[in-house]
Amino acid sequence: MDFSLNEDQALLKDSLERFIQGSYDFDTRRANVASELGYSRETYAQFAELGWTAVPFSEADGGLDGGPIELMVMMEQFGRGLVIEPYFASIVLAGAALRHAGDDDAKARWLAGLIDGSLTGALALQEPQSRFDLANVRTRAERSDEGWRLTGHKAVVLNARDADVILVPARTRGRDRDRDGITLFALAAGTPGMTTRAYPTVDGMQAAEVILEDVQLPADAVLGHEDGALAVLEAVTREALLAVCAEAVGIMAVLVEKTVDYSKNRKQFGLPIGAFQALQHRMVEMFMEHEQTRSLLYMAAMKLAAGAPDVDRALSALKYQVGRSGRRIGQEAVQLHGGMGVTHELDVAHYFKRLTMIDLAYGNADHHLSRFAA
Amino acid sequence: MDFSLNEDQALLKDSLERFIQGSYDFDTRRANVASELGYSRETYAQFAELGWTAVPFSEADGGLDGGPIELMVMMEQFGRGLVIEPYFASIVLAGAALRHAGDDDAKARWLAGLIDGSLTGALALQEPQSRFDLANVRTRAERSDEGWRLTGHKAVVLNARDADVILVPARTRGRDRDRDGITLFALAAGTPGMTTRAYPTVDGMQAAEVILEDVQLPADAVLGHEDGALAVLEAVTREALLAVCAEAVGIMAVLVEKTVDYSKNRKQFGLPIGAFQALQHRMVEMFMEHEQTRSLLYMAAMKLAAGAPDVDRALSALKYQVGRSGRRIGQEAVQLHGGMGVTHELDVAHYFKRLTMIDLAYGNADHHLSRFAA
Amino acid sequence: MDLNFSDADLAFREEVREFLRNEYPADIREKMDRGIRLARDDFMRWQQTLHARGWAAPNWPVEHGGTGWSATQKYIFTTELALANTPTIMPFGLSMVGPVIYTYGNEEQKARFLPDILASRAWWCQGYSEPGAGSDLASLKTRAERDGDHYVINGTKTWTTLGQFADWIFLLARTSTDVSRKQEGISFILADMRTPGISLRPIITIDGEHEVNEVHFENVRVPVENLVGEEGRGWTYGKVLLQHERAGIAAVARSKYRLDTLKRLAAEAPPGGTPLMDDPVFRRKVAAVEIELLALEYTDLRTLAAVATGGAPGPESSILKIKGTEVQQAIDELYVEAAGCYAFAFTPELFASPDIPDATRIGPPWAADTAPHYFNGRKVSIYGGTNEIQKNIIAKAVLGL
Amino acid sequence: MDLNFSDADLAFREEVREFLRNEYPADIREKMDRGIRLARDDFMRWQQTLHARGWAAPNWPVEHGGTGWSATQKYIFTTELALANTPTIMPFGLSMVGPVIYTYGNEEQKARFLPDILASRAWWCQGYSEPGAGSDLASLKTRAERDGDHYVINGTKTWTTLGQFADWIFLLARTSTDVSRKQEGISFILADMRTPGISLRPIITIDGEHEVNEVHFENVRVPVENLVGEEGRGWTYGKVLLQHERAGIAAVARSKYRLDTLKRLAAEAPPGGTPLMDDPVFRRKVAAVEIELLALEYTDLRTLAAVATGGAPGPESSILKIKGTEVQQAIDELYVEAAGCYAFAFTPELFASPDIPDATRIGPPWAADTAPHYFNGRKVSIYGGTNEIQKNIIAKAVLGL
Repeated sequence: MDFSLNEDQALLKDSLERFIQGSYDFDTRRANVASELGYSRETYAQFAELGWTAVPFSEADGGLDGGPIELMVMMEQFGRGLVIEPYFASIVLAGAALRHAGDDDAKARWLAGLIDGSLTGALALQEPQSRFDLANVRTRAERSDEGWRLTGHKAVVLNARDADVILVPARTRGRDRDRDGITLFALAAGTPGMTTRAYPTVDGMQAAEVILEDVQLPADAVLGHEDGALAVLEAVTREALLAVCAEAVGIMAVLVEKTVDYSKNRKQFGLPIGAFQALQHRMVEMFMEHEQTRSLLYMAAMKLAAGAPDVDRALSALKYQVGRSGRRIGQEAVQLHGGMGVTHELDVAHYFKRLTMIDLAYGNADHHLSRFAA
Repeated sequence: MDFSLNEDQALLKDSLERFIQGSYDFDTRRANVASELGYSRETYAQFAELGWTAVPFSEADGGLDGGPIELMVMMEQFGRGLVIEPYFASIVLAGAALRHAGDDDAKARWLAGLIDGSLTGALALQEPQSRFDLANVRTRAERSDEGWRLTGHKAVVLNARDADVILVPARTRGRDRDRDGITLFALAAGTPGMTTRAYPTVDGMQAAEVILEDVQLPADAVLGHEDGALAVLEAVTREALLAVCAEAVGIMAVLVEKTVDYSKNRKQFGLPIGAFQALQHRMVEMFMEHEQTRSLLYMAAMKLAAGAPDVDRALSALKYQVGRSGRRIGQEAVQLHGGMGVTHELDVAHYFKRLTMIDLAYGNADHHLSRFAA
Repeated sequence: MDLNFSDADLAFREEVREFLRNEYPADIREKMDRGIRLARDDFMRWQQTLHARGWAAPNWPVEHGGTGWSATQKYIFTTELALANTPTIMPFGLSMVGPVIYTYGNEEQKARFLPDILASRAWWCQGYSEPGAGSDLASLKTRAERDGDHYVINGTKTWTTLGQFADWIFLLARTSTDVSRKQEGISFILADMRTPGISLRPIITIDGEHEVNEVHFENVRVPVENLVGEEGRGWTYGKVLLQHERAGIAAVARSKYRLDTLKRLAAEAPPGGTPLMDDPVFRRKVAAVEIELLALEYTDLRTLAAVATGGAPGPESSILKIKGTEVQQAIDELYVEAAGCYAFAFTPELFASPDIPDATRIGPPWAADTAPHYFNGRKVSIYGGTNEIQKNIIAKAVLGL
Repeated sequence: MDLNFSDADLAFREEVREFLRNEYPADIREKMDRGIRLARDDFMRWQQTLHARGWAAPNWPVEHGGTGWSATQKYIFTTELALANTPTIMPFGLSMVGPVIYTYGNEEQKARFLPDILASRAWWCQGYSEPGAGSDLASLKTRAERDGDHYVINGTKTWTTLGQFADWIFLLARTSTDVSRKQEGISFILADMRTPGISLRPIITIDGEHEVNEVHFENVRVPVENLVGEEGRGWTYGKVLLQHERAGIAAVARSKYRLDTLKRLAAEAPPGGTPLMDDPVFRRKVAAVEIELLALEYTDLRTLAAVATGGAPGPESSILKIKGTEVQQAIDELYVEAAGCYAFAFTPELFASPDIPDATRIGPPWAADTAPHYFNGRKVSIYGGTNEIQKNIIAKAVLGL
């Protein structure tokens, strides 16, 4: 039983901490969000230079062989910095799909670019009707003379506008919610018939609706096993859950720190508001919620790393806790900051927004409580 | 829209208030609980003298024609006094069953005694497996030469040991959970084949398991319509719900008052604990929970009085709120009283116990939230 | 005890409903129903519609243009307007400065200002809060120094809602520093927003909107006749104003409208999807909020009944503020949850104008505003006296702690 | 980061399990599993069983009879005992007064008292709290006045758990009133419960049980050699004792055992009934508590890891007290809910002795104790420093507020 990082992990953490603290202050982030692209390509290139984009991939694929612990370490820091560069979409989602699908051709075509940061990817996990059900796929892929013809609508796909490759699950067999019969396709940007309607997200990122109208794809656009993509999507989702929860824990830590600090400096009626016991006890609750969530984060990361049989249960426990504690910590942080907490000017508002939205990603608290209870 | 009591109701309230405050202090109640019988027959006789046992019955039946508002007024005061005399079992349950079944013979035989307090009754609403489902009746009544033969087990029947008449729903047709086929029988105390295993309840009352083994009853033991008793049980349960909720609101009011008073007098670290803001805000929450519950109590009482079509929804809203707010107010009252709050010596503990148990009576908060949401 | 309204009250309710059916401008109604942002003119036009009917200021005394309604009628009126999803009536003129002027102003001021307020010809804004003051309103620093027949005002006000639309501002300023309590030496002054030296800095709120402002006063010269009441007594007047602000604070009818609408929307689903209202977990969450709201409705009615029978709403009304805002925020959360993945899309430009068809929106037309609305809605437990301040009030004034 | 125990730790765990399989007395095990009240002898015999194996006092230094275990081993030991549903080890001797004696006592006291404590030959009780003192322990009034080679003790102690079983009491008494802070002038004294002038008054708790007492001291003469450490330094010693009390305070394994048992019981139903565990609403409530407990388990393990790698458990451990008691109380509530109508039956006489067959109980055999257990369990957030005090500690010592 060991909660400490090994040497490499500690170095990785230091590297991110230094970057976030030194080069990613809130004004920088704000400017990146406000830019045409919605993030900084230069910053993202630095992520690649620092090796972070290589971390989750195997050495054989040109990566650094990192696992869930490394992912957690990185994402927590990205949470602390509210990083909006497309690391999550490109590496954690699209990269993981390529890894888990294990398709050598596709890896050969895309992985080097993802790892060196010259390319980015996206993974279209949702459809307008799918809610939290990965198997609810209505996008259809039918065999055609050249290979495949895809028609459908993918919802809120992170980084879809700028991705060089969009990975699209489509139904090749069976009915809307069948677990079998889903196949993963790789669509290069600009594929005829694919259009994106892009928009920023309320938490500062970029997403798009991806509309597929009679998209013609060659036979080799299939990634991994025909009809068997659900297992890949589930494997990716496990990592995505861990990643967003680690990000959430990073955000929680910041919100607790900032609220406590603010309460020490902000005076009302002649006293710092942190001197009022009712507020003290509420900050203690925030502190405890954060610690309890962190405990489950460590547990889930270790279980995912160890390939434990109850990893899905662990991840559901974690995601439920993130939803519940995140809601409380976010709302309390805003409330205790008073009017300033609801302004665009204050960083706290942005941490609150991202923390709120994480609950809705990959199954909210209710969904995961039901999954845990099942 | 009028929340005030009319003159008769105000007089009724005064009469109860005077009695509870003047003649039913906590030591009296404690002595009544500790007595052989578990309550005071003399006190109960006073209830009859004061006319309270007559309130819910029609003038034709020798009553005072009171309705839900009067019931609420009385039960709130019984809550304030933590009254353990069998008013609820005898008048609110058994008396209402006789009223709603509308059976003239049975009324002739029992009502005068219930009203003048010389007799008490009981209503066996539950079975070991029935939980909150009135229609889940496994006790069987089969036709015999003399009339009926009953076999079954009734659970936690209030006042069963001492009741002169026990009203027993039994299945005369259909399967365990059918809504049709339940018939109500009146069993006089001492009916051969009926045994009671009596015990006190954790909240200071008296109950018993009622075991029926080949109980032979004459044909006229049927109360109201054969096979049609569920409507009677539902009508009784509406009044029972209102009654226990009114009792709960009375208890809440006392717990809020007592906690606030205690916090003004109890000193810790040189200050009354009521000076600590964290505790102040928690007492404000208690206060608000009580007020919100009281609002729903008034609403439900008026809807029941008016025969509103959405009365069941209103009662479910109320019972849910009673469960939720009662839990919070009870737990907080104990916590803020510290060690004293968990002693048998302090009245607060007993209010807490009764308030807790009310949640489990006639459907708990979860049950009624589901019913409201349905 | 009786649940029913009197026949007269029911007739009045029908009259209000009739008015709403006939007079609520269709274009404004469409904007409201589709969640399109209202322009300054929309607010004004709606208030002018009410004024045309003589219903602009139910709380004002009859001699100044009030309706003379009973408390029950006012309640019915507010409820029906909310259930018809009419625009919020801007409180700054009609509910805030108006009552101060007719209560403490002189005859010239009444004649000069009240008609324009009543007819919604002038848009007012408030200058109460200051940067850093927060709940401690009386710690204000803005100064108004007497110079001949003018006050010269210097300082900064903040959280000035829709100040960019305003013709006039009312403000509290310090006219004397030689005082024993910080509540003294404060005066209540009216200023034309076009006066040189007044400038606005937009504060962008968490939802990306320009809803509030900082208002800077730099040597702003305001004639002394714009002082309301006595110099130095402004704090007293201001408190009166805050009490008026509290009327209808439970927002029961508006919350009911929003919750009913949510239930309707969540009963729909895109092809191949399941309506969220079919999920028992979500249904129970909605039901729990509905019950809280039902309780609040009857708490509100109990307060109303107390007022109607001659009582005054005491500090207990703080409960209406606390529970009212908790319910509003709980409903906001349900909307976000109902929007699901489409709560992520940030597309305010798609509900900026009625000319943009709903079909261009991302996801269900109502979804895009859910998260911004929730985020911005966190303010309701902060402004108008934070819920913590309300709890302090109950603790002291009701529980005697 | 690694979830696994080392091979050595796993071997140790097997050793503990083996011991429990073989040595946990069958009659006590039966009482525990059936919820029968334990007698004084049951507690003593179980502790003596542990002592026979050398495992009575894992936290004591080896030279006084401790085990020399690592933090991880202690954790495993505590966990396995809880999962086997063994009786609580009475803390008064082994966890409270023992450490004070071996840390601050003189050689005579160590030789005289420690062996009997270690071997559970003597039952100790505590004399800390006083009527009215509550969380403000240092406001104690019991006096110990020097009279020759005796102290004469007068005063009242309260909340003395199972004092009716005790051979000895340790107490804090005021030996000097000439002090600048109320924490000074307090001494730590040991008294034989048979000393004339000591009397007990039972305090019946909310569940109707005789679990705690008031202990009255009326001119109780105690030899001065029963003073531990220096006169007037008792407060310091007492704080050490309270820290020892905090070990294992999260009660994770015990809560796990109780929650697992509940899930098993709630999966059963009487004929014609539905198992409560089939109700999704109840399942989700159980799951929510289970997740809270899981989080607590890992928070506890993180504290353990910090200790194992040389860190000291800081004031953060207050979180273990708060969350641990919240989870215990939440589980208690689930039991009451699971018992349904049979939670009403108050029949303590039916679980007073193993000779009473389960069949005589009212409802499921486990149901009758659920409500009393819940009621009495409200104490866990009150004793050992209320949860409010724990929050004050975190606010000050961790958050720096």
